[in-house]
Amino acid sequence: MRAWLLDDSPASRFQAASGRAYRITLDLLRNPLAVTGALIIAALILTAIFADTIAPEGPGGQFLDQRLEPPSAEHWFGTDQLGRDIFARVVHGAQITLQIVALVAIISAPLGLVLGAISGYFGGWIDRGIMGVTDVFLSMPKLVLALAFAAALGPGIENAIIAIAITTWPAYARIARAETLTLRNSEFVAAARLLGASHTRIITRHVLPLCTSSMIVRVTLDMAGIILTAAGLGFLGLGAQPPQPEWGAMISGGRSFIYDQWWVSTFPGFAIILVSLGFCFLGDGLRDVLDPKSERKG
Amino acid sequence: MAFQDIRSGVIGGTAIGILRFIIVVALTFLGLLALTFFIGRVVPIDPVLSVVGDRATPEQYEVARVAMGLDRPLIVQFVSYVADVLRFDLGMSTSTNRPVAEDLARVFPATMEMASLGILIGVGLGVPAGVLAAAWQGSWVDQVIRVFALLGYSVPAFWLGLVGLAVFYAWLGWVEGPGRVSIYYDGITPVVTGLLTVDALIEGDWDVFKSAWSHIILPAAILGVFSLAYIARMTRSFMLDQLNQEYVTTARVKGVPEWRVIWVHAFGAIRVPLITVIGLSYAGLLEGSVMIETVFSWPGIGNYLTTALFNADMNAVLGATLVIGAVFIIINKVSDVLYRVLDPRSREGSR
Amino acid sequence: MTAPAISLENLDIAYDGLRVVKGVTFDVAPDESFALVGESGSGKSTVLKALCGLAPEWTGKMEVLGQPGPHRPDRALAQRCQMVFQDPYGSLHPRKTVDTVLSEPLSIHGIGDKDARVQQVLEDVGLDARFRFRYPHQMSGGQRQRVAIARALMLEPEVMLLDEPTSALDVSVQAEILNLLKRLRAERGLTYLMVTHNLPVVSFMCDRMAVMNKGEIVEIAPATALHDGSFSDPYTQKLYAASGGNEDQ
Amino acid sequence: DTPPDILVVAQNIDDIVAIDPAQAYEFTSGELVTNTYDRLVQYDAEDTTVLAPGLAESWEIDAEAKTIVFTLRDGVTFHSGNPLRGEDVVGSFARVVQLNLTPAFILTQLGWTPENVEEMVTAEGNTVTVRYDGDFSPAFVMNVLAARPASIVDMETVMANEVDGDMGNEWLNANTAGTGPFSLNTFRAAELIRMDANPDYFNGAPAIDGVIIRHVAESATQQLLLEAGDVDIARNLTPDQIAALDGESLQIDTFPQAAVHFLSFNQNVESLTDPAVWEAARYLVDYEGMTNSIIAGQMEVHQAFWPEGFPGALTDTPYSYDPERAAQILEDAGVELPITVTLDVINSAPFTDMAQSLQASFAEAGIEFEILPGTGSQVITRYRDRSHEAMLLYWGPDFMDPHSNAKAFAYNSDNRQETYTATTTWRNSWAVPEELNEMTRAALTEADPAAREEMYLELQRRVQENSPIVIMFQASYQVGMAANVSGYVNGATSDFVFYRLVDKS
Amino acid sequence: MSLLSVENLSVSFPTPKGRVNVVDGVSFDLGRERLGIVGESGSGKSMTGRAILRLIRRPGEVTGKITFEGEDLGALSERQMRQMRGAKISMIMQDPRYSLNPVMTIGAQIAEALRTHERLPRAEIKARVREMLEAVRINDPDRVARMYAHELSGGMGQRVMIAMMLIPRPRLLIADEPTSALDVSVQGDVLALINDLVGGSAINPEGMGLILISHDLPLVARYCDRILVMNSGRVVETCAAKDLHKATHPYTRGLLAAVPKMHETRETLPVMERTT
Ligand SMILES: Nc1ncnc2c1ncn2[C@@H]1O[C@H](COP(=O)(O)OP(=O)(O)OP(=O)(O)O)[C@@H](O)[C@H]1O
Ligand SMILES: Nc1ncnc2c1ncn2[C@@H]1O[C@H](COP(=O)(O)OP(=O)(O)OP(=O)(O)O)[C@@H](O)[C@H]1O
Ligand SMILES: [Mg+2]
Ligand SMILES: [Mg+2]
Repeated sequence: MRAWLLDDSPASRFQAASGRAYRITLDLLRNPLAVTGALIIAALILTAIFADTIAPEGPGGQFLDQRLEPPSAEHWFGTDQLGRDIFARVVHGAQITLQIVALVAIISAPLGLVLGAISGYFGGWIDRGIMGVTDVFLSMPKLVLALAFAAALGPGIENAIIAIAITTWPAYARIARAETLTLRNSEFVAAARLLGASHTRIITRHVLPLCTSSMIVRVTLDMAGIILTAAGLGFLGLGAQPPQPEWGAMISGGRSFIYDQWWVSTFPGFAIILVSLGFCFLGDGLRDVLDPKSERKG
Repeated sequence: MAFQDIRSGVIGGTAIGILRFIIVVALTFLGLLALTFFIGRVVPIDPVLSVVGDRATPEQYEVARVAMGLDRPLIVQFVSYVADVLRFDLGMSTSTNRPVAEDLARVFPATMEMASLGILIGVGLGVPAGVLAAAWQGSWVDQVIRVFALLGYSVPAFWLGLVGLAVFYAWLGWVEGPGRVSIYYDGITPVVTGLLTVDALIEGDWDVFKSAWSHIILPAAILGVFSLAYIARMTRSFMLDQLNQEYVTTARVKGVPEWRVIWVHAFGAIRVPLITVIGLSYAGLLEGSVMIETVFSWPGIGNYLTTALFNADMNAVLGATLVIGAVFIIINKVSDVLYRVLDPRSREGSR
Repeated sequence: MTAPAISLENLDIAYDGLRVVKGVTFDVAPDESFALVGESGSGKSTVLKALCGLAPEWTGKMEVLGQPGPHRPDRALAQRCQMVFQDPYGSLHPRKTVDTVLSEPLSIHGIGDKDARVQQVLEDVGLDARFRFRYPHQMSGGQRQRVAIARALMLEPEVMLLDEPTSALDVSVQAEILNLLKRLRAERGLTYLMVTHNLPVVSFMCDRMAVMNKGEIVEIAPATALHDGSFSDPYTQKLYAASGGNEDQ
Repeated sequence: DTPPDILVVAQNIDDIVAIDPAQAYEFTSGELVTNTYDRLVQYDAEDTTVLAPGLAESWEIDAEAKTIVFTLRDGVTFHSGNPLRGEDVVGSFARVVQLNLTPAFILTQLGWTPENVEEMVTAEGNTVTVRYDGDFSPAFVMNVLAARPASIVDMETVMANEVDGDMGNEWLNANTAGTGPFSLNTFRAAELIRMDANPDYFNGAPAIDGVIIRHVAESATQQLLLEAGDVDIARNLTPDQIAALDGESLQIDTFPQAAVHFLSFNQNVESLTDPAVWEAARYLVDYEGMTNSIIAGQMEVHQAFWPEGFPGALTDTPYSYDPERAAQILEDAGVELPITVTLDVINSAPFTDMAQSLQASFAEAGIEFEILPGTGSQVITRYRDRSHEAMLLYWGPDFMDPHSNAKAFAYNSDNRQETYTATTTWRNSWAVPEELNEMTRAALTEADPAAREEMYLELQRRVQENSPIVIMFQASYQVGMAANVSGYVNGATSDFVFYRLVDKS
Repeated sequence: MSLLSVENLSVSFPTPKGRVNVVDGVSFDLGRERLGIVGESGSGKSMTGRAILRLIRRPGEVTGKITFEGEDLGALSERQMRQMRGAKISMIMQDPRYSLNPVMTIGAQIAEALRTHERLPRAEIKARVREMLEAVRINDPDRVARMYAHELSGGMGQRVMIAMMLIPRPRLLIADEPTSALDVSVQGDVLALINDLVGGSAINPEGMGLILISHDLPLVARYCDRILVMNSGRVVETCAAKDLHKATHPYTRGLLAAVPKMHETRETLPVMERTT
């Protein structure tokens, strides 16, 4: 199997692709930070899937007579101001976090990627136009911008995420554009043009695939900020609605307890830190591995 | 030495280049204006209500609405908005009852002071950390710096602020608490620059300076941690790029000591892109100060912006947004220009 | 004499308004192998690029296989005229297998029977089937250049523009590629316009040569002139001398 | 530490929009006006439940002629040094009516208009004659004249600072021109209020030299400041922070408040119009659970619209948490379940927590709330628009007369969308039965205090039993103070916060 | 005593398939002479040159013994090695565009090479830099000293490189493909210049040893005394330059035959058997 994967002369497309994936995985595994990151993300996904098994009591159950209890054998992370088990809420919050991560990744990265690639590839007034827009977007305070879009879309976590995605794409467009600029004049693009490939084809088949790795890296690195912006929107009433156990909202909700009932905001805080670290580590590791520079040579 | 003849480099040289630059900046500003204006209209908070309160009669409401010009067609409102902004008239803040421009002139220096100190801390620690991490790539130093930098990415700001206050103010007593200066000294220093520490020094008032310093250092340090994370990461990756370059080997072949290879050769080449990074994170700190300012009761633009947001004070929100945006654009463009002026590679060659 | 495969008359080419090729005039006959030599920056590659539409700012007269020259890459022309680039490392997409690279021209032009054609062309350029699913980084420079040539051959063009196809390669690999190119020309009756700065290569590969200096053609001579160095232009003579021309006779 | 003779207060003051008494309409600005201005008659620091002489020494009421004649106190001066004159009273009232800003309605209900106000209020020497138009109980009129917009300003100074005919409005929003125990030294919105003691205050100079109110938005930060001794009073601590305060050097004071907290249902929403739903709702609030936990010390159970501690308040609390009973009521009435509606709530403590508690308890009977937290202005925008469904909010009387709340909770004579009225009834689209409207009007005119009280009790009972408004709690206010602070007075509304008796020794 | 003696030098790098020797047991001696190292790409020429200067960094590993003027380079501390680099042994890199610091003036870079090894007054350093630039036949040394790398043409850049490497007067110069990035017409000039300077000149009266690394056989034959042919990390043949055409090893012969001639008459060029 290993030999099949590492074969220098694969016999099929499938073998070639899996070989590449395998090599990337191997490289990742050699990178302790990346492994840590991947484990954290895996844990997040598993927690989200098995939330009901891990914490069967659910995130909502209120027991006003058991409020603000410190961590104990019964309540590992203590209870919050409504007597809800913080552990259960953190566990169920994983689902929301995963939703945020997935939606932002699905919306903003492709949007930024495509616009950035178009901008960089065509240059000229198209470039100036798109980059003008990104300049404007980038120069707005993120929260205000997200607030406006969330407001326009209506309250709710999904809309908040869409709003965040709308505010994040310009940064990705910048990256994609910078990357495209270096690719635009490359000989393989010239070769493709000579073969009669259309601009669409060149952008989608030749340019975009090479921008994705830096995009993946950047998106993973941004995750922490995205989770926190989502929390900030929730705080302004446009994000997750109570009683959703959204981690950022939980921290905000526990702010006034921080000195006397530290566990209320600390555990969701740790959860955010852990997951962000996981994404950052993975992103860092991916950058080392996916960097086309390191792949181009033998 | 390396930059001895900076002055000889000219941006684009010609008047056309400068004109083009101005047009680009102006268009960006116009876009920013349009976006802020759009935001003001789309937010589901009635700006009139924030002026008249919830118990006003319909007549009072209508009078205020007309007074605020909200009865006119959108496009007319936008045009007059742009015209006003060009005259530095950002309208009246409905929550402070003062011209927004005046408010901003008051709160902006406070944020600038904190952000500037923050960026100094961020640069002072982040750049060496990044350089060291790159020089010792893969070693434990590198790992520690990377993990620390990543932590800086992931910790919620207000959480760090509250914990910082509890530890350094309440528990250890190393710093003074929230606010800009002790109430004893509030308002006694004449405003020259608006930066309290600087003003106190100009005035030669040590007590005020000490109090102000003791107040600013903690929030600035926390801001610094955030910029540090970004700056250290970027420095590291820039340095790694350079250290793999052939000219670094050349320097080693000459027998140049390792510290010189790193700090003079490799670092010399990344100074210019670093300026952009630092500029961007400086602008980022202006924006990122929102949460920190709330925690530290810092009378800055972040605080102003949140208060305005909560009070549906749209003029103030737009004004603050505009100022932050303008700073962003300016920093962006200035670092572009610096890039071109400072980097010998982008200057017109003699070839 | 039949109509020339490539005909240039008073061709000027500019980049952003800056003229880098000035008044170039020459013809390449069908089946001929024509060399363009000159020092770096003299505009050799630019001429090739203009011929396939990659340098849109040109004036003058330009004809490829009887068609007027393009101002942008042209699908119809692509089937008749192809180019091979100098750098085998940069001219292949780093994330695509040989198979993908070679099938792409077929998909673009809607040509079927991909499998057989890819196999055939790999054989033609002397790569065995093991290479079909490799990525560029799994191949040597010479092998990559073969893939690049194979890609150009996929559409079965009549004219090949070769931009220093061997300058990034070792002597031994260069020999293989030169042999390959020579063989292909013989088999398929191709017309070559080849840029190089290596005069011995011209001597091996080409029938005629044009010497460029600073954007202008200073001399057009038969390749046999290399045997005795009978050049009229001083620049050409200098070039000849610098290439060790007078020594190894 | 704080300076010895200055009181330092940590408080969230970012609600202030205006500090001109003719415009001030927020909590914190109310406090500012109270401490810097006086009214003819006022509830004073010594006893906030008794209407005491203010700038008027004495008065005579002629209920028949609808006239009250006030005799002004001698020797009172404004902060500027100008003596108090009858013209200042006339000018101050006229100013409010003519500017016609939000709080103006409090005075204009006396029948004053911009045109007639200078005839309704006249001055002669040191007497001021106040006439009113309408069937009002004189007690009501006196309460109106003790309200915030009836503060007396130094007309000479104010008019000297007039710009563009604004009657000094802009200037008064940055300065004060009153007779009160303190004068404003500095006001920086959302940053700082600094007041200096007025040594010539007619009721005796304050014991301290001044008050500094620092804006501190985070309650956790307020807690730290108080514990570190850097402020003397922290005004916005949460119950849990209060509970955790270290008793040695700190003290906690609790002050009952006039605001009532309620849950209301917009009658535009079909599923919320059934009286069975209203009734069931009354059994679905976990009154005890909440007051013992999330709002302990901040609210008391109170189920009528007029707050306890004021004449005429209904103190019965007939409802308690009983989900089975609620379910039964809904079932008997054949209400289609589940009912799913949004619940608007202001996104700050303790409201979001209360909303979540309501969400949990209402769910037991099949009423599902989807909570929509928002900033205060966001919530009010929707409320005013009547675009909310259920609403969790509170109401504080505009002035201390039961009519202020009766009008808000038991009166709605015109329920059309275009005739906006700032009452809880209109804003919940509740077309109040004509009978209740009648009763409200009658109570307003009743001259006999005992009979009037009885009428208000009846009104409260009706609303308590059958209305889409579930009144749940009455607010109380907890303040954390340094042990050496005494004499801080915090009455039932923000208009009754007094610093003049504070002593720090 | 020879200037440099290399014994059993190996350089290895880790690969997914285990450690691979890219230089494999290379031994040779060098006097004050011009030695050419030729071989195909990847045959380990550059690695040999870098190993001599101890420039191979992790994860690469070097074994074997290198003696320079009787001193064992492997035994030197990093500090002593730095004093050796530049001052005693120098190396010219392939491509001046990448090998010169892009943000330092030419003058500063040359001066640095000198200053690293000798404490001299400013004025004298300036004079030496000027003198050196003149020696590499740069017309306007003062102006060039103020220029940046990107402002130079390839030929000028390579001259600057030579000046920079020769200014501390080393005893051994390693030139790693010094001309492959240059135009044919310039190549000759640069090589002639190196040749002159090595042979002893005003700049370096004692002359020095030269290792010229290239893949261009005819060129090496023209400029060197002795030639070392490398293939896959091993030395396959050593011969005097003038005897190159008499080389016996099939690999060397193969390389020679593969080079096209100016008056080419062969229909195909002979190619070598290769394994991949
Ligand atoms: N895309 C471009 N934009 C602007 N100028 C260009 C561009 N490409 C080439 N040039 C300039 O045009 C001139 C001719 O370039 P060209 O690449 O044709 O030279 P060449 O003869 O092929 O040289 P070489 O042997 O180095 O490949 C050069 O001066 C070069 O700097
Ligand atoms: N860091 C490294 N890791 C692994 N292998 C390496 C590394 N650096 C070089 N090599 C390998 O070492 C071998 C010898 O490289 P070297 O640079 O000495 O070749 P060369 O003879 O100089 O070739 P060229 O003519 O192309 O410069 C090559 O196969 C190369 O792939
Ligand atoms: Mg070229
Ligand atoms: Mg090499």
